[in-house]
Amino acid sequence: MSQIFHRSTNTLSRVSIYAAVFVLAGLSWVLMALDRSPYTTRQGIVLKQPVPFSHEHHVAGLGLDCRYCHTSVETSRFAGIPPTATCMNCHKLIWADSDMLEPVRASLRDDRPIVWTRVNDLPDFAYFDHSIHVAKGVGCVSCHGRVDEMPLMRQEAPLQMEWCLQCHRHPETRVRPRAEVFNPKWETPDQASLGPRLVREYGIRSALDLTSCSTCHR
Amino acid sequence: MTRPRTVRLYGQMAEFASPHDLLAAAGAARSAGYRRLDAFTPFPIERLSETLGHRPSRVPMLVLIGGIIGALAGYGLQYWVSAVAYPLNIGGRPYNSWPAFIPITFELTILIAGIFTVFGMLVLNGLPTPYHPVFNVPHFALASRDRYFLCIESKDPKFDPASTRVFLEGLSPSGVFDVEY
Amino acid sequence: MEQTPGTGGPRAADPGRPPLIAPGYTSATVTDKISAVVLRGTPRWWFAAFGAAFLLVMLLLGTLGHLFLKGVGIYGVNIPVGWGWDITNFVWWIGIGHAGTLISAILLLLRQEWRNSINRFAEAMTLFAVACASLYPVVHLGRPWVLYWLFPYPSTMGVWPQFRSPLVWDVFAVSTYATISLLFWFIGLIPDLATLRDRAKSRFAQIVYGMLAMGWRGSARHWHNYESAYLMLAGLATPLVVSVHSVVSFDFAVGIIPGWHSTIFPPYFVAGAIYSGFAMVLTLAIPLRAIFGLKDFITDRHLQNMAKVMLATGLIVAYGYLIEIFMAWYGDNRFDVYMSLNRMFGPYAFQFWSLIACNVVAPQALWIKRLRRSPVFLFVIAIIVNVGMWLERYVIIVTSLHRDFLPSSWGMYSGTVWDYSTFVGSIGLFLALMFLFIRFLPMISIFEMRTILPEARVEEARK
Amino acid sequence: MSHRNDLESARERLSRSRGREFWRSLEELSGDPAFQDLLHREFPRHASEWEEGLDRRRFLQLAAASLALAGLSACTRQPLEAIVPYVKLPEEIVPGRPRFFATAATLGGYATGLLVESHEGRPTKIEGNPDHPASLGATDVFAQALVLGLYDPDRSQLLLELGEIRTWNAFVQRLQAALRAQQSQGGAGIRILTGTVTSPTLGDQVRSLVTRFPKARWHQYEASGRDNVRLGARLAFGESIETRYDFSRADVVLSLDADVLIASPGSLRYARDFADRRRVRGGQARMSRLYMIETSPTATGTLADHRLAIRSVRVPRLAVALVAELGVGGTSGSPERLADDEARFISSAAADLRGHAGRGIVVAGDQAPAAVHALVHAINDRLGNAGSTVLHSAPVEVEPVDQVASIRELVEDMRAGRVDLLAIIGGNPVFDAPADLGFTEALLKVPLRLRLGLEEDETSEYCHWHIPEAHTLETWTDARAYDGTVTLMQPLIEPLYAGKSAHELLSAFLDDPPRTGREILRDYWRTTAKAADFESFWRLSLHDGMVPGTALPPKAATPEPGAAARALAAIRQAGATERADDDGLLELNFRPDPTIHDGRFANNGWLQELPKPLSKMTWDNAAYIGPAAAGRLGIASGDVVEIEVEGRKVIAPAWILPGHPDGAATVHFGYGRRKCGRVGAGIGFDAYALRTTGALWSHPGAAIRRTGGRQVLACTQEHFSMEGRDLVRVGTLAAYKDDPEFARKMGEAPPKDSTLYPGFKYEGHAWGVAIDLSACTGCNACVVACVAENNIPVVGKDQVRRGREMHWLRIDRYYEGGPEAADAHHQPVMCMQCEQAPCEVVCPVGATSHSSEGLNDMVYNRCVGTRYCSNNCPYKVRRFNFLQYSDETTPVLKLGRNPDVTVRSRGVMEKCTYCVQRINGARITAEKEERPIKDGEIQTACQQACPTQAIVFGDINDKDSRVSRLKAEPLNYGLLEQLNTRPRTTYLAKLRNPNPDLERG
Repeated sequence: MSQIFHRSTNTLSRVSIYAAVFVLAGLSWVLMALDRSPYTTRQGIVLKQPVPFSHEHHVAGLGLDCRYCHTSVETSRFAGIPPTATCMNCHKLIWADSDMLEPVRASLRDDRPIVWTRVNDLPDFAYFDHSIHVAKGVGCVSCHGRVDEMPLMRQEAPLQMEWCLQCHRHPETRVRPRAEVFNPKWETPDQASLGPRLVREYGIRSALDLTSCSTCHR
Repeated sequence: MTRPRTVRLYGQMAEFASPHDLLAAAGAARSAGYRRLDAFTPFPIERLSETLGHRPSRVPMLVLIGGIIGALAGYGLQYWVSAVAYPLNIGGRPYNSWPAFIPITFELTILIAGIFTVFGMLVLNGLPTPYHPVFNVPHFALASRDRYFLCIESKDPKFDPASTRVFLEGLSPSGVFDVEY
Repeated sequence: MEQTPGTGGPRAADPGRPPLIAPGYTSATVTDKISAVVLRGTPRWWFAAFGAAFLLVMLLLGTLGHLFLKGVGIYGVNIPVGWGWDITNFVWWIGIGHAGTLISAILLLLRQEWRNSINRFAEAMTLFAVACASLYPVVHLGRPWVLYWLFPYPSTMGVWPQFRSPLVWDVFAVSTYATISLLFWFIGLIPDLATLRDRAKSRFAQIVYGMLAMGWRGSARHWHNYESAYLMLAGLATPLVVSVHSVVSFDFAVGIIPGWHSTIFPPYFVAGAIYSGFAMVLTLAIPLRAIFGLKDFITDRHLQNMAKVMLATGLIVAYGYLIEIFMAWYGDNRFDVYMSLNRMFGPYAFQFWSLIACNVVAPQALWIKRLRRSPVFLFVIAIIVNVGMWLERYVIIVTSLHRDFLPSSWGMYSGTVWDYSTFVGSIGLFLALMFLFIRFLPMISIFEMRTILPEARVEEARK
Repeated sequence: MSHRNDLESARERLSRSRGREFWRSLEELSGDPAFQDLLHREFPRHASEWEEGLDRRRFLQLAAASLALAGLSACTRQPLEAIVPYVKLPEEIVPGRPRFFATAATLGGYATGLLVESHEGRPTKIEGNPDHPASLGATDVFAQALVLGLYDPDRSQLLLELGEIRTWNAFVQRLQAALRAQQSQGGAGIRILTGTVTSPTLGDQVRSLVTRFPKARWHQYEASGRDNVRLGARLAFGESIETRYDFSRADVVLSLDADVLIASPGSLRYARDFADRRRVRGGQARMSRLYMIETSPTATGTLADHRLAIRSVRVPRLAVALVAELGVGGTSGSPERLADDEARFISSAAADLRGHAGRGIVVAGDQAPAAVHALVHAINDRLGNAGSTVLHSAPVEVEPVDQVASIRELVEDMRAGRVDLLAIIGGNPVFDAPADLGFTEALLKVPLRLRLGLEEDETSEYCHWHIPEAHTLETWTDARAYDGTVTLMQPLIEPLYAGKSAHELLSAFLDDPPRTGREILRDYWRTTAKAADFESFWRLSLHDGMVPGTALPPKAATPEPGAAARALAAIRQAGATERADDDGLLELNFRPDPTIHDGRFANNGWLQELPKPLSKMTWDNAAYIGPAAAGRLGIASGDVVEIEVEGRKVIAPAWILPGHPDGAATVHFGYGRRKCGRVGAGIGFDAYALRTTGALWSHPGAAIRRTGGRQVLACTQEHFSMEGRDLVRVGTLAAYKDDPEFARKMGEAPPKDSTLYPGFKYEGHAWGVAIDLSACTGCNACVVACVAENNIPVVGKDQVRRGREMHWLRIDRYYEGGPEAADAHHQPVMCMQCEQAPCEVVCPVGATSHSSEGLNDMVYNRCVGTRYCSNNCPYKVRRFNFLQYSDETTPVLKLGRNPDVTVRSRGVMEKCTYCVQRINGARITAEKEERPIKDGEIQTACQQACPTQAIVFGDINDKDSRVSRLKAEPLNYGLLEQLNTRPRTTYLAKLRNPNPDLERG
């Protein structure tokens, strides 16, 4: 009998078996990472919008309160996107001739809404209610990030369920005084004692309640 | 196949026509003081391994280790998922519904133990080894048919190409071959 | 190890019985004869047979395409009968898949040497049957593309499988079973692959078989570890094979539906699985040994032994049927009594009585020695038992569901043409895999056949 | 192709604005030419009728659907979505929060007050107006299904002249030209045909029309009309009198073939009052008693304590016997020959009525002859019921007429060529006019035929002009309820297809330029209401859904002397021509269909798929016969029969209905629509083809023959026996008094502590439901309410036939007793929210699990579709999307969906979760207001719709909640509680109050 294989095949075959194990493990890791990557979540990605609206300028620069535009954030599940008329309250006087704002003026003129691209987009089967989160002391920045530092709006959080669960399991790590909900700059050195106190004070439900499926899905 | 000839031998090999002859030869080689011995047969032959002085197999130990890992991983996974990671009230059953966790614990025990068995066997046998010096012996193809081979490796302290060959030929084999690297 | 049962432990043939291998064979002739089936050219009929099976596989693929486009509603399932042909076929195939491991493992541990000539293709049959079976849990899903949710992996949702569900047990049991069976089959093949490597003439075959043999050289050290591993694996596979069909039976027994919720299910399902598995082995072995002239290796004694196993397991199954009815009456549970009566006299009475005829009545003929010795008769009985075991699962699933607790929600079930085509297609898949197997791999374990040859009786010789 | 491009762009625009953030104003959307275009050109799918075979279009749809589904899975990217704000935010709208508006729905002219839920301008759900006397918060099936009618993609969308598209202005010009021609002859050629009118404004407009054209005529015709009621009142009182009933004061009720609790004006209120009078609570054991004499089994009949099933020809006879028994006014003559059971029934009922004089009600059905009504008036007067439980008032209708005479006159005029211009407003006379009139043929003689209709139907086909009618929810109008209360009905949405109301059409006759509906209504009420401050009157009336003080005051009305005698004479005369019983013919009864009424709802998938209350049949009508007659004729359910009446023949499937009297059959009219939308066209058979002016409700001699054919009928419940299981527990009031715990003893409930596992504790709220089986009428309102609230798809007849209907809430119907005298029981069954739910344990992915408040949550987006949960559900309340049932391609249907509930796609299981969206909504509101949720604050959709308040939802941890108090009743039991599933939904056993005298017999 003569040799069928070259002697290098010994090493090759063993290495390839080990490699297969590592490749499989690596592939699973890549899949998991991809699933959580900004490619999937659009986290941190600036989407194209009809008007390059700057939250940084309006919030940090001009000091507008969130609720000036997002009027229904305290009363409705939906925070509200300002109608064109709200924009034009100021922009009929300021930057009234800017090319950048032409879509806004056109909207009012033609009575056609501005079609924005949604930035923070939950799937349709997840029922999120802004008003209750605001009422329970969840700050805007807890989910939306420092919009006052965003020249162009982007999604701050991954918005995946495991992310939501972090807070629903441990609300005390995120809650803030109601007065500070709309303050993007608020910080406390003492969340550890403040959190549990606010959870009690605001009657925030237990993790068992907050992780029941029908809390968000129906 | 045209390969540069090497000077060193892997060992020397004697071919026998029956398992009885092989067993006898193996016993003789062992008595003669040879320690680096191996035999090649078309089917497993009882006592051959002991005759050659091989150690008992370590496969059973690997199976035990695999089984313990499987059982712990199986129950641990279920406990962690159901009682720690995301405890849910499923039909009023407790989070740690241990009777319901037995089947999977059992299956994982078997699975991991089985995988350890097979891969442990392969590793202990040094497989895969597609290239091996013994294949250089043309007659060796019959080791998977009806011929029985005894090989004394050159690593054996007693090995000497001339005297070993003489020793092997004295066992009345049907042939003795040099096994080249 | 002092005593190594099974493969390595050749023992005297019982003088009172016919031999397990025809006289006159040697290690060389056994090797040449079995490997010749693989290494010789492809017979013309093989192309025809494989082609036919392949067409059925295409039918299966077409059906699955239609299924994925339209939804599981193309099948006959409804409310209340949420499972129908799909799960019936699943359990049927899984049951068939029990013979291989049983023969390989349990008979090995019980030192039944007659297994050596049938274990290889029985194991292959197991694998292919499990492959066909595992098709059904996928296709019966409403959303098969999220099948992976049944496996534990760290999802972005933070949710996991629900481990109290028998379906998750199924996932683990069936995938463990498939893995262990595959490993068992593969390590059984390694020495034979080496034989083929050494016998093959073409370079291509040498390389392929050579790579698969992984450099097996039949060294004493190899055999030593190998036998140990084989035995260990047999020891692991034996409880596994019992657990798998027990777990499958939990799909029903854990349910609260009358006709499902029964503690007798695990043993009765395991017996049924062995029953149907042996029926399928016979169904395959009888034609195969005729076609390939292997009657010297798969002798009439093999067939008789299998017939006896069938008779025994058939009786256990019959006991199961009986005890179900008895418990319904003895337990005096209104729902169970109705269920039993409904099975016997309700709209599915025909299926029920057919199943009794196939599974209980027909095999009683196996008490008769003359019939046991007739391969043709055994083949017919095996086919009948295959049909009967399919009907058994159908009756358990459909008759229990179609009339459960509230008469208001009672309904009827019947399969659709898509149910039929999936089933026929899966048989095609099974046959196609089987044809590939017998063409490219030794269908009888060569090295294990060598061990039962007279020349392997080392010990006797020494004495 | 440019139109293809338009379509694409419109579709794209729609798809961008889909989902919960779809809130661009609809008025704008509907005015968008591309949208109009899309609606006209693209013929969207409605009910998912699944044909075998796969064409390219379907293939692509499916491929798209499965891609969309793939989007639900976790590891796929979501597509980008647009978000479209308003240009100017309407002041009162808070985006994302629903608003409620009061309006009303009418059926046969009579109004029921409604509150309509609206999301960003889209009405999505109908609820009853709790303040409205005809509703008290409840609704019937037709009102619930209005939303689907509004968004029906098959509705008429174009103004057509002979099939050509025209503008409204062109129509007005053409009309006014025709009117100018009529001016000289005083409008002698003008005819207006409407249904029954109670709208004061419309009445005023018609009167104005007659003032302007003195010779013009107004005709009214309603296929399911109340001529006998009107004629009976006139026969008794000599004038038109409206009669209504006060069941809250009635101890004994005798119904002569009247489905009074389900299908009559005011029936919602009647059912509520009736049920209130029969609630046995806290040991207070008093119930009224209902005697029912009926022909075709009705839901009211299923509530009866005593039910007598007889042919309708016997009804007058029994009325006569009753009169004799009670000795009402000068009724003498030979006593009626009655069968034994009839005689016993009548004498017991009479004794009971006499014993509860002034606290009884005798009521006759719409189909009972006028003479019976007259006798009933005499009886109620004699017993002192009139003025106490039976209230008379001025008529609710604007002009009560004999409608059959009215339409006959119209046909005669048309045939004689006296009609130049006919405006058919609503109705569908070509389809539903009596067959012997030859309406269609006569219609063709009219030179100008105008038609205002919701759909392009059979009548439109024969008219020159078809004007799309605005839907009830798009219309400014008014209507009166059964007691006369006026509702100013306001639109919830601008007409989607530029439809016009009857007011606007009549305004085109009268005004130049025509006024809008709102102007017409305001102008009328400005003059009528005489309010000091009209604007506040207007706002208050709209807000409350009622015009204060418009209920008609009860007035004393005494039957004319001799009225009873005249009625008796009429009955005797009719009896003289009665046919012999033994000629092998059957009496054929005509009834409106219980779910699609007279055919007007034929294109409404919700109503088509709604099981008929007794037969549980969907998507079809049938010839119902009793078991005895069926046995004699050798007919089985599903056999195709030929029914012949006076040479007129129809082919119909037969259905055997327990409780149907021997010697009679019933057919329901409304089916067999030739021209309507895709849902209703061509299904069922047309019973109008047999219905003639002489036999509107019943024909004594119909031949029914088997043809040998079979027809597959889609029935949601095929077994009606309880198989001896303790599912519906029934007992008598006497048994209850004997042992209040009797119901509990009928079954076995395992003790709470017999478990290996420690149970979960529910410390906050623990939601539960109690269902009072005594109160359930089987009216189906809860079922449609559930469909509307929870976006439950319509699956079509074929899928129902395969056992795949999707209703989360079903009403099980069981029969007890013999085949002819069968007692029917209704049992609403929805998810029981078992604390030890068998379904949850078997789900491999945890798609169904318990919430901390004990709800059996179902997470659609987690479901992989094994159906194991359904298999393991002992109540079989889970529903599976075997195919893509939700229509995700028809844009207009998306508008009607509840944005708070996920629209399920194929391959997922779904079920009732006690309207968890409402629970969450109420909780969020309460938590924001930092207060606990009040008992009764959350109402499930089924509970809200229920006319008899049979369903009560609440917190069982709150000992004072209504549901806790009900569950503490001794009648409370759990369905299949022996399985130890610990259902959160429990039932109160059904109590009946039979007359001991009759019971003994």
